[in-house]
Amino acid sequence: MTLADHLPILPVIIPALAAPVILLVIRRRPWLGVAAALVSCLGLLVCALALMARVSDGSILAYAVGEWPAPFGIVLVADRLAAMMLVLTACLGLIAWLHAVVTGADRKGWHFHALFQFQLMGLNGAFLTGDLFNLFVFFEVLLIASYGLMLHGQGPARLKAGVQYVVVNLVGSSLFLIALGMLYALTGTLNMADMGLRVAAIAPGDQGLLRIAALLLVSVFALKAAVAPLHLWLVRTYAVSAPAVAALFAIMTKVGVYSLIRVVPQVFGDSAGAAAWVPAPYLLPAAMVSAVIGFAGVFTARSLSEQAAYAVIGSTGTLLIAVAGWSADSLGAGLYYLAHSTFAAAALFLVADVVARRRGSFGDSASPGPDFAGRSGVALLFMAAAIAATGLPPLSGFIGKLLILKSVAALPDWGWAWGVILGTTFFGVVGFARVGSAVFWKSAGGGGGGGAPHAPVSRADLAAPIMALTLLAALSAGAGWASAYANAAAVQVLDPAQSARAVLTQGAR
Amino acid sequence: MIAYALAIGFGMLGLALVMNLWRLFKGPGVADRILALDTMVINAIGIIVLIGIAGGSGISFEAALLLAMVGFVGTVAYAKFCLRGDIIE
Amino acid sequence: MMNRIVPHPGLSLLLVLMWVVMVNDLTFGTLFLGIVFGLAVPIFTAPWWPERPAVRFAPALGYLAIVAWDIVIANFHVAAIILFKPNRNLRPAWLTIPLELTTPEAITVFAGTISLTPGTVSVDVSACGNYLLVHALHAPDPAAEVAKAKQRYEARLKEIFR
Amino acid sequence: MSYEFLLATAIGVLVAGGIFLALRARTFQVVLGLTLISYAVNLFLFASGRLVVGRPPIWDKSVSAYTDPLPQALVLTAIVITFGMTAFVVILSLRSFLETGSDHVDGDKVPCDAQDGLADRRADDHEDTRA
Amino acid sequence: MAIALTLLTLVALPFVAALATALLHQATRAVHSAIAAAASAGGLVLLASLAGPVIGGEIPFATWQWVPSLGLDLTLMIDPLGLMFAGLILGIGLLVVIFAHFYLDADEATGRFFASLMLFQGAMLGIVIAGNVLLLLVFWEMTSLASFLLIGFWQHRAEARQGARMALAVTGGGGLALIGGMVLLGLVAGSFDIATILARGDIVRASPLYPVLLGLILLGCFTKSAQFPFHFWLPHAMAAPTPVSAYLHSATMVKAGVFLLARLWPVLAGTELYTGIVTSVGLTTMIFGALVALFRHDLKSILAYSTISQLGMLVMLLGFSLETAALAAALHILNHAAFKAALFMSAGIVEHETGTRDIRRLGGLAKAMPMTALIATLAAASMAGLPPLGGFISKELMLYETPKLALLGLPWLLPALATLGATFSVGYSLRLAGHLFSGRPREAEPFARAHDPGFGMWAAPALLTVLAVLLGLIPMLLAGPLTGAVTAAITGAPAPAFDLALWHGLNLALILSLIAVAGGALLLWQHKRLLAAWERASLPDAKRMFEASFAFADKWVRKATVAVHTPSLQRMLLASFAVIVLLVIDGIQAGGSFTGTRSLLPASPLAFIAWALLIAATAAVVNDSHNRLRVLIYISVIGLVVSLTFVQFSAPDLALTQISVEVVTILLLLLALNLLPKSPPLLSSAPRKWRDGMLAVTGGVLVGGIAWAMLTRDPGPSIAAYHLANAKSGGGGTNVVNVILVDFRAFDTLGEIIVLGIAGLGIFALLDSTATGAAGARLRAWREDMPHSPERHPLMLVAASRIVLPLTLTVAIYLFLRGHNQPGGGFIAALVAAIAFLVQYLAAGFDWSDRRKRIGEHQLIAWGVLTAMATGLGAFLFGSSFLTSTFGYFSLPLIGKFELASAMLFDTGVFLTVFGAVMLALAQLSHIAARAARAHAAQHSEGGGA
Amino acid sequence: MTIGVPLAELLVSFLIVLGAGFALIGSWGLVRLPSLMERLHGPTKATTLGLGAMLVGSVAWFQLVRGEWTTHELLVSVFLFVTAPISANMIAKVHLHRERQGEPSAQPGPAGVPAPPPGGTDWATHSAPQLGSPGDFVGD
Ligand code: NA
Ligand code: NA
Repeated sequence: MTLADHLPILPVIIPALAAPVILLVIRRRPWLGVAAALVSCLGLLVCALALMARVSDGSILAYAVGEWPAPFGIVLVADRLAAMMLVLTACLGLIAWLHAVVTGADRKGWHFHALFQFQLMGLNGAFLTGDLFNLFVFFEVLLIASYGLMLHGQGPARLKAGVQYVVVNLVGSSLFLIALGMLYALTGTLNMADMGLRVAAIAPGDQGLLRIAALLLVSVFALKAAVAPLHLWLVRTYAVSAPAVAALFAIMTKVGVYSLIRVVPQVFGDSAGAAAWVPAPYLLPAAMVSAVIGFAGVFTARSLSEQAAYAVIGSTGTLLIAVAGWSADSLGAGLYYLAHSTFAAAALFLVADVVARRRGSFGDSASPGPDFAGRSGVALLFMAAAIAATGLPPLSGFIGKLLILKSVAALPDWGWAWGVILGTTFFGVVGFARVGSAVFWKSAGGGGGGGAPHAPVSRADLAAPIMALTLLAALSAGAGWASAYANAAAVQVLDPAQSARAVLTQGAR
Repeated sequence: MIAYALAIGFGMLGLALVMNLWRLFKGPGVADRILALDTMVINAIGIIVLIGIAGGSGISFEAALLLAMVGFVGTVAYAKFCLRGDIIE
Repeated sequence: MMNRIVPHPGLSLLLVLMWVVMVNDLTFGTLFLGIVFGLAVPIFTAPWWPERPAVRFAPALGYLAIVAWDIVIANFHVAAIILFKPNRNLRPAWLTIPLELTTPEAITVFAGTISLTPGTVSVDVSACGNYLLVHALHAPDPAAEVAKAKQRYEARLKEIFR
Repeated sequence: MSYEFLLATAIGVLVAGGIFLALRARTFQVVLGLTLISYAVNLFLFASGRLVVGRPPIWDKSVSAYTDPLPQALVLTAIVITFGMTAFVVILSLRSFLETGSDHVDGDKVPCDAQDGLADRRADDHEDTRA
Repeated sequence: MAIALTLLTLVALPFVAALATALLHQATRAVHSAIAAAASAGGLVLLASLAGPVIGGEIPFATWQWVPSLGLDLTLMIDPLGLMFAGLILGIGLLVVIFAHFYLDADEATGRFFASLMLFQGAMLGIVIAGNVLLLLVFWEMTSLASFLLIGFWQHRAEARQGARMALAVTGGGGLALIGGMVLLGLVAGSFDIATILARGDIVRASPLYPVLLGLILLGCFTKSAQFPFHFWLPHAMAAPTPVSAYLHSATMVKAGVFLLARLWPVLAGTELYTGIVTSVGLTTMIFGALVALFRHDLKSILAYSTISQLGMLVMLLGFSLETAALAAALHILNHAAFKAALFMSAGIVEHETGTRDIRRLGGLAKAMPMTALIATLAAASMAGLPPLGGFISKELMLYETPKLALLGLPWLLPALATLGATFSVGYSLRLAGHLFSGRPREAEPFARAHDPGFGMWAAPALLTVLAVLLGLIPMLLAGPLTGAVTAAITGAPAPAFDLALWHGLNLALILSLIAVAGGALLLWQHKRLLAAWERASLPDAKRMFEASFAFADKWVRKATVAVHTPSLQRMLLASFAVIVLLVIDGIQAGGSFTGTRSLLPASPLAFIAWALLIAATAAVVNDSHNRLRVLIYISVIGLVVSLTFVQFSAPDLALTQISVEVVTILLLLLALNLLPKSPPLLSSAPRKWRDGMLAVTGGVLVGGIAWAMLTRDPGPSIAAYHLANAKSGGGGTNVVNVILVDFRAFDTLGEIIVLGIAGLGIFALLDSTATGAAGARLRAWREDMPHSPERHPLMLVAASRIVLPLTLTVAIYLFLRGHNQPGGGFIAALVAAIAFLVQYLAAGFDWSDRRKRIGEHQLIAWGVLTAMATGLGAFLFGSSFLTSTFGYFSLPLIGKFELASAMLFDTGVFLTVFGAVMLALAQLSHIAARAARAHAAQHSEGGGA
Repeated sequence: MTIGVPLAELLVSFLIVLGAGFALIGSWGLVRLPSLMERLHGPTKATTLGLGAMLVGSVAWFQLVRGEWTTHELLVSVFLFVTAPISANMIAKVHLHRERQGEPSAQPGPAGVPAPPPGGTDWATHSAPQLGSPGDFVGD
């Protein structure tokens, strides 16, 4: 095997090596730790892009860890969808990391860089694995790392929110295990592709159990994705996290969505009897409620970060409206929107931080504050981020929403879906306009009302949000390629037989 | 014959466990409860030993050994907590 | 030098023995590994046992035999008390044993022996370390109990820990 | 009465107790609830291999039947992970209490605070006494 | 290719200019306006190069793929309709730029202004030359955004911010409806290409979705074109600088709706539904706007309502679905653009020179500023529809069309109402011009300042007025070919024969026109009385209603959002548990059997006792959850029973793990408990307890039932058979569980130890900061809650711990080494080793014990992960995949045969990480308590000394 | 040494019943004895021999009945012998401490309250070990 053959596992290995190395060097030579983190982030990006290039022809790479044949060992599966998620993670990781370093957030507590690398490792592992229990393990890796990151820098708000975040996720993990136990008891396998084949043979007497297991598993993913009414944990958690961390967390809810997209067609597809397309009756209503709740939150939020947190819920809802169609078109639209909404949410959190850092005690609250240097520029960034988050042209959110609208038109409930998507966009427009005009316009000349003088802030912190927005612009300009890729990924995901062939033959090498 | 002995042994240990539980709930002092738990662990070790004999394998020996160690640590920790609050000073 | 390599010879011996017993077979390989760990582990843990109590092995073996015998006998004794003696006939008592032993290890072994043997439990040491508080389950004559403990165990321990 | 029945009911009772405690207002109770739930979950996962007596998955030439080893490996992993998570949540609760002066799950102040070992005294009070 | 490049350049120029002005925002006003003017002029030149062929019937067209899967292509095309609009956008845009250069102060943020203006121009241009529906939408929404920036340009003014937000809300919101309508249109027509769609009008109109898409599209058009009842944003958009108003409300923003109606005419028009809605909305708006304009006093407000009215007229004309009406509309678009832009600029001049826009304060300005008066009066006359101006011709055409449609079945109604609207128009136009320029000055101050501005400022409106005049004098020459071509483009059919002239003989239209003029004069004569009546009527204020409804929505949505999202863990968990329970109940309904067919194992009495122990202990935990020490003891009982369960059911490794994890957990909880408050718990209310209890019991019954169902079924074929068969031969170990952990599924284990390592690091990070801040203060104020024994290190415990450490470590080594073949392994060994050291900490204290260790826990974790990783990576060297294991049997003299497996190295990594993490967590936790105690002691002694 | 299987079984059976019997007696003592100090005697002693007998029974069973040479069970006893006195000591200390604090749940038993040691000092539980005394040997 050459190094290229190891490509599917490198996104896990690189951060898993970087983290302990950072741990060892960072006390003595902090710069070396930072350098190691940078090398890892860049390496991940290169690997992810290389992987994407490898799989963009439609091939599916199966990597049997330990050379144990599938389904007996653990197989990593790199297909278009996985590669896409890896690229997203790598880009987002680089941006969030850069912001943390530039703003000094990484020095507010212990082990930021190690936790960050472990977080990336968990994410990448979750996106790559073809094994359900291994997915659980990587969920836990990314969760525990996220606990650490979320609490990084601490303070009462984070600690309070942290307790809730951790406890809710512990309950989620318990559910995951119960579902796993049932699925193993019923199918005798843990490999997703294999399980997808075995569910077809489940006896009629076991159908109830199968459906329960499937529903439990799906609800775990829904909890991670913050789908209403399982979304209650998200707002406080994201709003209080360090902005760089919150930006990275933009991908965290997507892990839940990804798992749903990965597992449902593969395991609970047409042949799954009572568990066939198991989230079907619930996903669309829940997604619509999430979208409404999220953008209603955006509409009334009282601070930029709160707004960003609600936007995450809303965009996940929108995305799941597309996913709920389970057609190649709608899933493709959803995947494109997924990529978009990840960067859009990150951009919002980062811009909120840029604002907060300049307004002293006024923070990012939606109230008039002191004027600050470079306000127009920051306002422009905010506007761009808000445009992206609401889905207005010319940024990719608009294209994503058009794709979703077009694709869900085939659903029986398309009218509701359209109403929700367009209506929530309206909420978003109004909400962002109001907050933006309060923060950036009302302060102008109005003399912020006795805001404490604040030290000038280096403009270097604009880099990360600009990077995020640039990616959004690229996603818009390259929407043709991106949406074609997303569609191809969707087609591939919806063809579990192809994946099963690849995993169970190639992985069995 | 051993089967009968084992049945009697299991029965006695089971009864012992019930008595321990009674003391555990009854107290009255916290020392009584710690003592009851400590005794329960000892009886559990007995059960493991008998399971080993019954199953004809020494596979559960480590469990017994570990339980012996761990029961001690637990008892000491509980006691230290009652004495000092801070179990590691 | 020897102290550095074998900080606690008795401990090393115990560990070798323990290894062989634990691994449950007596081949040369086992013994070899046992000796390796019997030497290595005490070196590794030496910082946590800075004292170097000198122990004489020959008297120790005799002591172990006596204690083992006492434990067996006394267990029946205590069992009888638990089973047959009503609470009202029970004569529990506190014994204060003046200590001649001075090292903590020796005091501990003494107190441990008392706890392991029938009807007595070592409860506490005085703040200055020269008295041992013992509780006896049934001691109509406390002074006799004290004397018995001192001559049967403490005297021998003084020989062992010198 | 079968072992299966005993195990299933025990799991049910642990889950019920766990849910009830997890819904309480104080962090320690919630931690207890999670602990109960994780016992139940570990047993549940273990039960996915069904119950087998006296056939441990230690390979031997002379033995032909074993219990299913895979759930055991999964439970082992789950126990370890649960332990890490429990440790984290315990310390997080403690840390949150130390920071906010409240062990309410939402970090809200509770009136009984002052009676506790940790009095809710403000830092500047302390500075005064030292000066 | 040249055409494509031209089109692309045409649409790109304004955006480039916007970017340039934004980047050069620190340059001078002259630079900014020069860039903008150059872009507009350049665009005009390009457009002019295309004008001839377009009017001649060519349609320059270019397309690039953008998002093929969506059907969104970058298609640009210029037909006569687009040409006319593009000309207006660029031409009036150029004039507005020139005007703005003089209008704006040099110290204003002209960079931002022109950037926004150019952005707007580009978006507008995009709308009119887009050849793809979706592309049109992109530009459409961009105009809303750009106008938001323009209207809110004077950010410090509240009315500017409100006006901007309102415009965005209404036009942006309408735009969303339009998105829906247009996507639907594309889907129905089967293409998003405008040319294709236009050819498929029959299909669209026959579709059952036609009413829906029509409604949505009209919503978009009406909001953008300020049709009643969505008109209210427009007057408030007057908070913008006047050049912006001139631009937005003459030729661009509001005309976008009209443009789209015209653009989609062949597809949408002609049905009864269309005609009914569009005509009546247009008519209503026309009359309503004109009526309100009659009674406004603010110059720009009058113009705003007149715009509303004029747009109503255009919409009404398009609603007729008649080719001749389309012709009238096309001509009036030109006329309106000319006179309205001129009027806005004149208003700007008046405001600029007099400092006020209130016509009640102004009068007789003709003397002070004759040039402005001339320009404005002529433009107003055109607006009034007086001959010989352009407005007259288009109004005549409009009136001529009205009898062709019977409103409510009454053939006379439409002409009558249209005449009424025209009457009002005459009224407000005359009032505007007359009030401003004739008569006496009403107030001295504004008048005293007034004088004509420099040429630069009046040049633009003058040019427009000349245009308005010429459109009346030589309409056929100036606008004939264009209007004809535009009409053809609108209707998609050859234009009807027409003649544009002032005099068409005495016809109904002329009579109606005369009535309107006479009526207008009458209105003016009676204006005072009418105004009094109007003011008494106190019509509802749309803006206030809009704001009130927004405030209302905000208040309640906020309330609901806050109520739902109160950060309450109890609620989060309740929701989660409830959802799960409901889902499980759903799953149960899928059927199947409850109890399986597996033959069950009869339980021994001892098992029953253990079961009872567990249940009793669980009940005690729940019942006694406030008595923390007791609860831990009960938990220990549960752990004990669970361990015994594992022993009984052939899971020795699990038993070992459970036993050792249990004690470490208890130590951890005890450490934490010491610092947690021990006060009585908050008692839940009885209903709440019942609710939670019911949910808990339901959850318990369901999970227990599932467990039962699972346990009573026979397992099918499992992948574990492979593990059992290959553990020894392929993995080199006989403990199959361990081989699974370190070989078959080593990747899981790698993740698992990393979880533990991260937990350790996270805990360290959490606790490291406890000495400072609120936590530090609280710890410093810490006092014992119960009297403690003064003895810190009990003698016997310490002495025993010294021997327990080596003994236990040896056991750990043993468990580690045999793990591959017998119960044990790195994880269990690590826990045992950790317990060994924890006994030291327990007995001899943290400081004493910790001082003696030689390697930090952080390093242990790091080296552990690295060791495990290195084992996995080692396989790369042999060309194998990550974590591929190898093993071999070796023999040495004396020692005999032994096995070495790479999996054992991996297990070493497991050992190091787990040991490091456990020690890190516990040591760190004990440490803060020690610090707290020490701080407490220090404080105590100080207090005693004082 | 070869013993007939029935005799070996008899021995093993005896050891099992003896051990379990001692365990039961110890727990019975825990239930019936009047106060903690007396209860302490039951389990910590009876169970040591109880377990000892069962472990020896296990050794004997593997040795005599199955012919397998095992010793490792004895280690359990070694651990118990080292740790049981410490456990008892610590529990007794808890009782002593609570009793001194006047805790209602820790009443003095029939033997009353222990007298302080001669020499005007107190037991270590009530009074920290003096510097330089054996009780102070930990070092910090
Ligand atoms: Na401590
Ligand atoms: Na400590």
